[in-house]
Amino acid sequence: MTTAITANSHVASPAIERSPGYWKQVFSKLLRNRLAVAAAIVLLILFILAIFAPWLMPGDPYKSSIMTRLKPIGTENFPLGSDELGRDMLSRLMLGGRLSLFMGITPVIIAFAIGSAIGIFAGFAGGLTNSLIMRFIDILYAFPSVLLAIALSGTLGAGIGNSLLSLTIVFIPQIVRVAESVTTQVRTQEFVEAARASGASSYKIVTAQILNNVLGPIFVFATSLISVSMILASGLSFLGLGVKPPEPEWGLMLNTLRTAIYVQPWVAALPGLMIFITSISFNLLADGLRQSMEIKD
Amino acid sequence: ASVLRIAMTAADIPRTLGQPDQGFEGNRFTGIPMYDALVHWDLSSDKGPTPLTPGLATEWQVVDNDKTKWIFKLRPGVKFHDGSPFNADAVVWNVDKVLNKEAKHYDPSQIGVTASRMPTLRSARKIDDLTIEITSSEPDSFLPYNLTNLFMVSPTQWESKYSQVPAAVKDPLERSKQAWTAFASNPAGTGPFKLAKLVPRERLELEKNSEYWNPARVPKIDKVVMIPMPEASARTAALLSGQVDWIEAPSPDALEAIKGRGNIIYSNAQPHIWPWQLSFAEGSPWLDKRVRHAANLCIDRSGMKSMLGGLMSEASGITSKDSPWWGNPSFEIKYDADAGRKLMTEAGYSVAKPMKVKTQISASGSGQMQPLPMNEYIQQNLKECFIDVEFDVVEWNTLFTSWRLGAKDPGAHGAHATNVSAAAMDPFFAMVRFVSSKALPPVSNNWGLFQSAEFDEIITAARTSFEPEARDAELAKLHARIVEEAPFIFVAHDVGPRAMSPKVKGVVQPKSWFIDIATMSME
Amino acid sequence: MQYFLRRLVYSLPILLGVAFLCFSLIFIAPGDPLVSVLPADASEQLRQQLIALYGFDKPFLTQFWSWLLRALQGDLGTSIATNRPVMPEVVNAVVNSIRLALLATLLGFTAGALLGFLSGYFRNTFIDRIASIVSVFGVSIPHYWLGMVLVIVFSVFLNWLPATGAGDSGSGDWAWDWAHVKYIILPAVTMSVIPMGIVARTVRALVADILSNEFIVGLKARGLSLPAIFRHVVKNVAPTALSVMGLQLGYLLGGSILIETVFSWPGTGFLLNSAIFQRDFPLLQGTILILAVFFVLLNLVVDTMQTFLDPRIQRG
Amino acid sequence: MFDRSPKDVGGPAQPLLIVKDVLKHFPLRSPILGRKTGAVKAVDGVNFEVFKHETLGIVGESGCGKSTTARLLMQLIGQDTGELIFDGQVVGSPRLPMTEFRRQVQMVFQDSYSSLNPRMTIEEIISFAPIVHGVPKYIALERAHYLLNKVGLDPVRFAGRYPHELSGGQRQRVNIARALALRPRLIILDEAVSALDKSVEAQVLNLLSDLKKEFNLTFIFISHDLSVVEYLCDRVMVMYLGKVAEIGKAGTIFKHPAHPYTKALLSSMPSMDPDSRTLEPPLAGDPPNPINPPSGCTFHPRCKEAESICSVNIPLLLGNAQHQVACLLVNDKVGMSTPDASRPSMARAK
Amino acid sequence: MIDVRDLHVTFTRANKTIQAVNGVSLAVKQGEALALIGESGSGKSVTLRALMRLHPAGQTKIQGLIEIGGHDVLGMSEKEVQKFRGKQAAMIFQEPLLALDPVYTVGQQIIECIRRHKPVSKADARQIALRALEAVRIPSPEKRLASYPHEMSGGMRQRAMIALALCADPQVLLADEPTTALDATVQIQVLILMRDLQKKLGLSIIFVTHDIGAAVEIADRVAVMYGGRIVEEGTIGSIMKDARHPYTKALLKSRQHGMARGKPLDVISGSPPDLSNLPGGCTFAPRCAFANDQCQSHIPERRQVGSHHFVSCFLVS
Ligand SMILES: Nc1ncnc2c1ncn2[C@@H]1O[C@H](COP(=O)(O)OP(=O)(O)OP(=O)(O)O)[C@@H](O)[C@H]1O
Ligand SMILES: Nc1ncnc2c1ncn2[C@@H]1O[C@H](COP(=O)(O)OP(=O)(O)OP(=O)(O)O)[C@@H](O)[C@H]1O
Ligand SMILES: [Mg+2]
Ligand SMILES: [Mg+2]
Repeated sequence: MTTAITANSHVASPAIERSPGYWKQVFSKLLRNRLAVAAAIVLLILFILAIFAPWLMPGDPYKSSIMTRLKPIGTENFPLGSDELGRDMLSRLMLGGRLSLFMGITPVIIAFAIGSAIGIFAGFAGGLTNSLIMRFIDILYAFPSVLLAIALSGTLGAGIGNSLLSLTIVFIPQIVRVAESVTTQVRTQEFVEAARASGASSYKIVTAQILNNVLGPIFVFATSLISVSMILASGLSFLGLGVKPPEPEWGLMLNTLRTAIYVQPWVAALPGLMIFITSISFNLLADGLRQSMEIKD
Repeated sequence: ASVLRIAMTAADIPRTLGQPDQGFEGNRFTGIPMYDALVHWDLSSDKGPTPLTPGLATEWQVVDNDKTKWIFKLRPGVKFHDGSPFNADAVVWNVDKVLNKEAKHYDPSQIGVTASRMPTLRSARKIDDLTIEITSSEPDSFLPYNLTNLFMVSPTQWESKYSQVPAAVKDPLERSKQAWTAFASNPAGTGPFKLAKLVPRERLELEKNSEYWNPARVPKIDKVVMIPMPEASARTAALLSGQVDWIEAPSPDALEAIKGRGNIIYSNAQPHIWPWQLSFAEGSPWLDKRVRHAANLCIDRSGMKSMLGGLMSEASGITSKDSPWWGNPSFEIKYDADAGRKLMTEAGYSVAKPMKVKTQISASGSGQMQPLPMNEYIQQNLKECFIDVEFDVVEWNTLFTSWRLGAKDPGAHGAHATNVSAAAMDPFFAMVRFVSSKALPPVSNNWGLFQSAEFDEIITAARTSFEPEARDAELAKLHARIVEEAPFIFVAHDVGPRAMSPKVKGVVQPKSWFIDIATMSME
Repeated sequence: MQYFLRRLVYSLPILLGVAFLCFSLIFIAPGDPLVSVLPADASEQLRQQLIALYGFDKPFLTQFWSWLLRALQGDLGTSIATNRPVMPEVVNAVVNSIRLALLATLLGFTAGALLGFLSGYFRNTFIDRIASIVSVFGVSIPHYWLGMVLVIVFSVFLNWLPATGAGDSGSGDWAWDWAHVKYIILPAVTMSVIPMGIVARTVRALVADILSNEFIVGLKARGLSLPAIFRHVVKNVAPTALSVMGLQLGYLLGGSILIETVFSWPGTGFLLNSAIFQRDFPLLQGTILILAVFFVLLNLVVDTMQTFLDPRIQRG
Repeated sequence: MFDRSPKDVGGPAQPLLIVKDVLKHFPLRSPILGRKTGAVKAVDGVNFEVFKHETLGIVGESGCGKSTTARLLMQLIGQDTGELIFDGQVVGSPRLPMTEFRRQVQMVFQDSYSSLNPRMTIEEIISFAPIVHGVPKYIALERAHYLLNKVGLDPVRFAGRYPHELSGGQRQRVNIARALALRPRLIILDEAVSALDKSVEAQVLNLLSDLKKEFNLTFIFISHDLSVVEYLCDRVMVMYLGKVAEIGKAGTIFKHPAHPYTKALLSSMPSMDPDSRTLEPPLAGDPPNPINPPSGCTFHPRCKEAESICSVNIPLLLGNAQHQVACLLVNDKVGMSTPDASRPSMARAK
Repeated sequence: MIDVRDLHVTFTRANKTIQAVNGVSLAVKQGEALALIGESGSGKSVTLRALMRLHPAGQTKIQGLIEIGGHDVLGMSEKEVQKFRGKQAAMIFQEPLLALDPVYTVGQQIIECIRRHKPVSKADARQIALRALEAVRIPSPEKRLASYPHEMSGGMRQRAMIALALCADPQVLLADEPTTALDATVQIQVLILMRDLQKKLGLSIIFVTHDIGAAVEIADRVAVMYGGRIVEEGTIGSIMKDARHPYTKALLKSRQHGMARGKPLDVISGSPPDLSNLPGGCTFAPRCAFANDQCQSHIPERRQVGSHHFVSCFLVS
């Protein structure tokens, strides 16, 4: 280049004004969504209660006593009543939250990691590779999700590990599909062409240009799956395919309390209510996130 | 027309081809109503232990010089539902269906539920039209009890099904299988009820057999509908919403609500034991007798009883103390957790070093009472005595099947105990099959592989005593030893709770596992 | 129709894959598949005989192939637990399930579309809030729990509707009369909650999207009345909304196991439940296969319908 | 790094880029089994040269293959046949590997919005390419700020912003800055100003002229706005349905167009004089379908001067270095006499 | 035919008020074509839509007087407005693909519109639709009636759009950049078509455009908008030859005629006004090279500077 440039001529310029990043904006918009914030707070409380359950629990969630069977809500020492074996409901619900939340969230996280990797790869590769991957995914997708989850854990046998495995398998194709379609969409945008025109390798293009555009939508989709996952995981336990007794888990508690519904309908309804509250909170949060991500850009 | 609708605890209709599955609930609902055996239980009274009574055989006797042979006189003039006569040929045919592998109608799918209930039965031979000779593998005074479980189906009906199997099916095994399938949906027995309609998994409709041979048991109810409803809460809801007239095993928590609607709860002590059957396989922690005693001492049975709304009786052995087989054991089964913990400490366990065991249980099932809460309750109790229990929850049929396969079978999933509740009405079912070395799996239900020469001797003595008093004395000795050796955790006896609408009349709930629908009526 | 057939050909590999997966289930399952048939005193000879009968001695692919061939002829084998042929049972269950799922879908679709239209049309207003919250309820509620609650209220306390089953005399002679319909109401309402939520959300987004299109301004500029514009919106929304509904029908058909268990509805879910717990693999494979095939075909129909309804999709 | 400017290899007489027989057909596949059912003849055998330091304009109706040509020149898509010779070296040969070629040719896209990654700040966008090519990050950022300044955006205010916070004109400046970041010799501007308001367009055009002078650039300027092309370009190439219809000095093309299509195109420009409005449309109908183009001269169905031979023979692009035309009537009926629509035209510049 | 006085349009959105149109007055006679030009965001489309009350009622405030064909548009009830739209005044849009319902055929949409405004049978409506397509010179109109918008080319679609707008014989046609999205060769065809139709039907047209070239082809008069106000208005001839407002002059200069090769183009510095925070005086003052104090603080009155030539600028004498 003929024009000599003094390298420092512009570096000296004062601090560059920086716009808040995309995620910061999303976050601040999310904070203004009252429903989403409320849902987030509820979830936070649930998480705290669940994680610190061993220290926060008022009673022993495993200690049964015939004298205290099926006490109503508000009984002394049993703020939320007691279950069919006289165990403290509050403690069991708190401890049960651990497993329920764990079983609801873990499959989505694993499926998110695996599914978006596959989906982004397929979307970016395009062509035959894409076709092969997506046709295979179509096969898994041909099973309604609940059916697949139940069939898999039914076949593998009851247990937490098997439930997690089958739920993960159920969610992977769904996430792959979303990831693939977003990636395909982004891939055909001109800024990707521009990046290619600059001679960047595929790896560089994916990591630097595509990921930051596709992870958001995939993430939102995954968030909305958590609620499905919660309901499904509890459903598996409810059927006797998930957590085994006496471990407290909301779905399982709901199942074992089914017959108590004639004696203490409110107590028996509690585990279901907990599943409901958690899943609706996740849904509201996911909705809020989706809305917040619709930042006009 | 009067209709009686029953909600069963089974998940499916018990098989209708003669030898029902689904445990004794199968016998109760598709065995006894539709079929007759050579020997029957007398279910007409709710007082005292249920005795045997002649069924399709009018009398029987062991052959004096060869105690492995019995002569049975058959009831004349009995007809199957298809109109064909019941006779000695039919009995031989019915014995062959489960014992003669050469017979064309031999059905492997039925022997599983049959062989274990009559392990000594070997063959039947026709003497004349109304007399047969039955051979057992060894002298066995319990045989008449066992024969209550062999239901007679019509060979003619089966043959006609067989001939209708499409010619395209060549394989004889496959032809026989298809014939049995066809027979199951259109069977013929001699019982007080005939099958009217079968919707698999949904409902079984029986209609009355007005030509039944026993006038006392000619049904007064025109139609009986049986609906499988494994969920206790579903059964309760069905009764409360008037969908059925009778539910088996109502959930204890719902008893007040059920009674509150004017329904009646029937219960009566049953010859039944709800135990944990312990494994004596290599490596089982239960091999130590102190531990077995400790576990028996740690169960708070009265607490459990109140948990079940009173619908159980506390077990102090396999039989109750008023039974002729009680025998005054020296080890008393009661709740004494301190004594239990002491034994555990002696055996080397403590809070810090608990004993870990795995127990195979079911979530529901015929006679299983309320398996989940009861087992969780036991789990709690045992935890106090340094025993950590892990459950392997399997479906009832699976549990039942693996019960025959023994503790070492892969089907046991490595469990150290199994929780199959059992009818205990005859000596074989009550005791022998659990502790005899001849009953080791896969022959019968000595799941825990318990073996003792002493026990085998007592058993042989009992088996070969064809005089009732002498036999009972031997059996009492056996029972006392069983309690002392404690191959079980003895927990509860079922009281067979069932709830019925007040419209069902003439209900007699005997001290039995079974109940006679034929003598009931509907208002 | 030609399009449908061509798509059908395209789906064959997927169907093959589906069948393969269904068949493989038995091999990922731990334990002996014969466990529930082998009698306690089975001799080794009988065991061999049964193994040969079930074909478990042949190589995996051979087994799969002969299973597939028989399945294509409508023979899904015999249930291990009940010895009954699988096919009629599955067909019967599918019919029952379709009945329930169809009604639930219709209920859910009607309610969901209504809610969706309301909230899409009155976007960001009070009505939208309410309708959206109702639809979030729909997708968040554990339906098996809702089913239990409904049974308590309507069967046990009010005694209005039966709690379980599919008719006074079973599902075999189903008719759309009150004697039967009263059995289907509770399960259908419970089940309809899922498609209701999903349809409401889809329709809301669609309606809002359509309303923000410039052609709506165009329609207004042509002087069309509100109902006429509404008709345009409906026709634009319909292809997607109907395809969502079709997919939901498929999901409900296969995913109704929890609800069918709660209500003892003799459908596929109920069947699957017993198949799973009895480890009855022929039944399990057969049921899943039929459901998955049904789902694939339903997808096809939905796609075809959508291409038919939406002129923008090329029917090439 | 700043001084590693690509050297001029061939000298001033060597065209910077020679496009030889480049052809690109997009296959149309049936959605079912991916069978090929036809092809879009987007670029159907084009030949032209781009001289050093000139601005070559490419004009033509929508869908005539302008963008496809640009993407081919940029090697974003590979041609089916033909080759590119950049400063005397075959593109993709060992002497001019693809990465090196890409460094010397850059592109500015029409849609200023979708050509900027919405999740990256302006400085990240501009410094991306240099960093890819191994420039240390801080130097790349410095250079990005320098270039922002060059395109008239204050780096202090704009470097840290995101694309959606900029106006269309500003975004297009960023695009230009990004294209400059690798110090290319050739910049392809595909409708780079079409989406802008007239007043903003003027600003960007001025900027382009300045930058061209300052950085010794060569431009390929694609547009359908003839007046802008006339203002900016030294030479103009007219495309019709994937082929070159006419190419020559801007003055010649605008003052003495030879091809009937060029004439029609020029007279389609609004007159700008209320007293002499256009009375007759110079050209009837829409451009035909590139999937199934007309036989012979693809323009003949819309051509007012067409003769019978035009529907049979494919015209060759003929003429002198200053001016070439592909018209049978102009070139005394010299053409390919065996028209075969599926075969690439063998038209070739002399 | 069209009489607009002191039109103000204000949008309220998320606590922000956007004053998109600030006192526009316009008059268009029968058979006259007025071109509305100005840069992006100057309020052209908003003005046009306000004439038909097409803005969402909730977030929009329209003040002033709008009279079209003798009807007081702002005073009508919702029902009356619906009758009025399409019948009295019709509108065509920039991107016909977006402005036509994609799932109805062109024929269905035209027939629907005809039957909305005329009591005719379906078959008759079809005939009318056919004639309308013929009138806009669509080849094989019979076939086109059954086509969906996406099956037609851009030029064809815009013709169909015009046919649709004219199907109920309105007197007034409001066109919002109808040729911007078209190729030059097609644009000129459409412009000529519109001009012919206007002559034939005696339409009053307001033609919004960026492109002065297009305005020259079609308009009798030109109104130049800036920042929601009309800054200059006159016959096309007087504006082209004798523009007075600094903005109009700059606009024309940055245009083709001023483009001499090799010379830098004149540009208007600065950026368009922020409509949610308008300057106190002339909206163009911040970008105007000649602005004085008065320009910054007062809004210039509209003044006549020639026959049919009005300017709003303090600097024009
Ligand atoms: N990836 C592709 N696959 C299939 N067809 C394509 C592809 N890219 C372009 N085409 C087709 O090739 C033809 C030429 O397209 P191109 O974008 O080069 O035209 P253009 O001259 O740039 O038009 P415009 O002025 O509208 O931008 C068009 O018919 C287009 O539809
Ligand atoms: N519904 C609305 N709500 C809020 N602001 C609006 C709305 N419609 C238009 N505006 C704003 O009003 C201003 C004028 O817009 P208008 O569409 O009239 O401009 P225009 O002159 O037509 O521009 P263009 O040439 O780009 O079409 C713009 O700043 C726009 O953002
Ligand atoms: Mg292009
Ligand atoms: Mg506009």
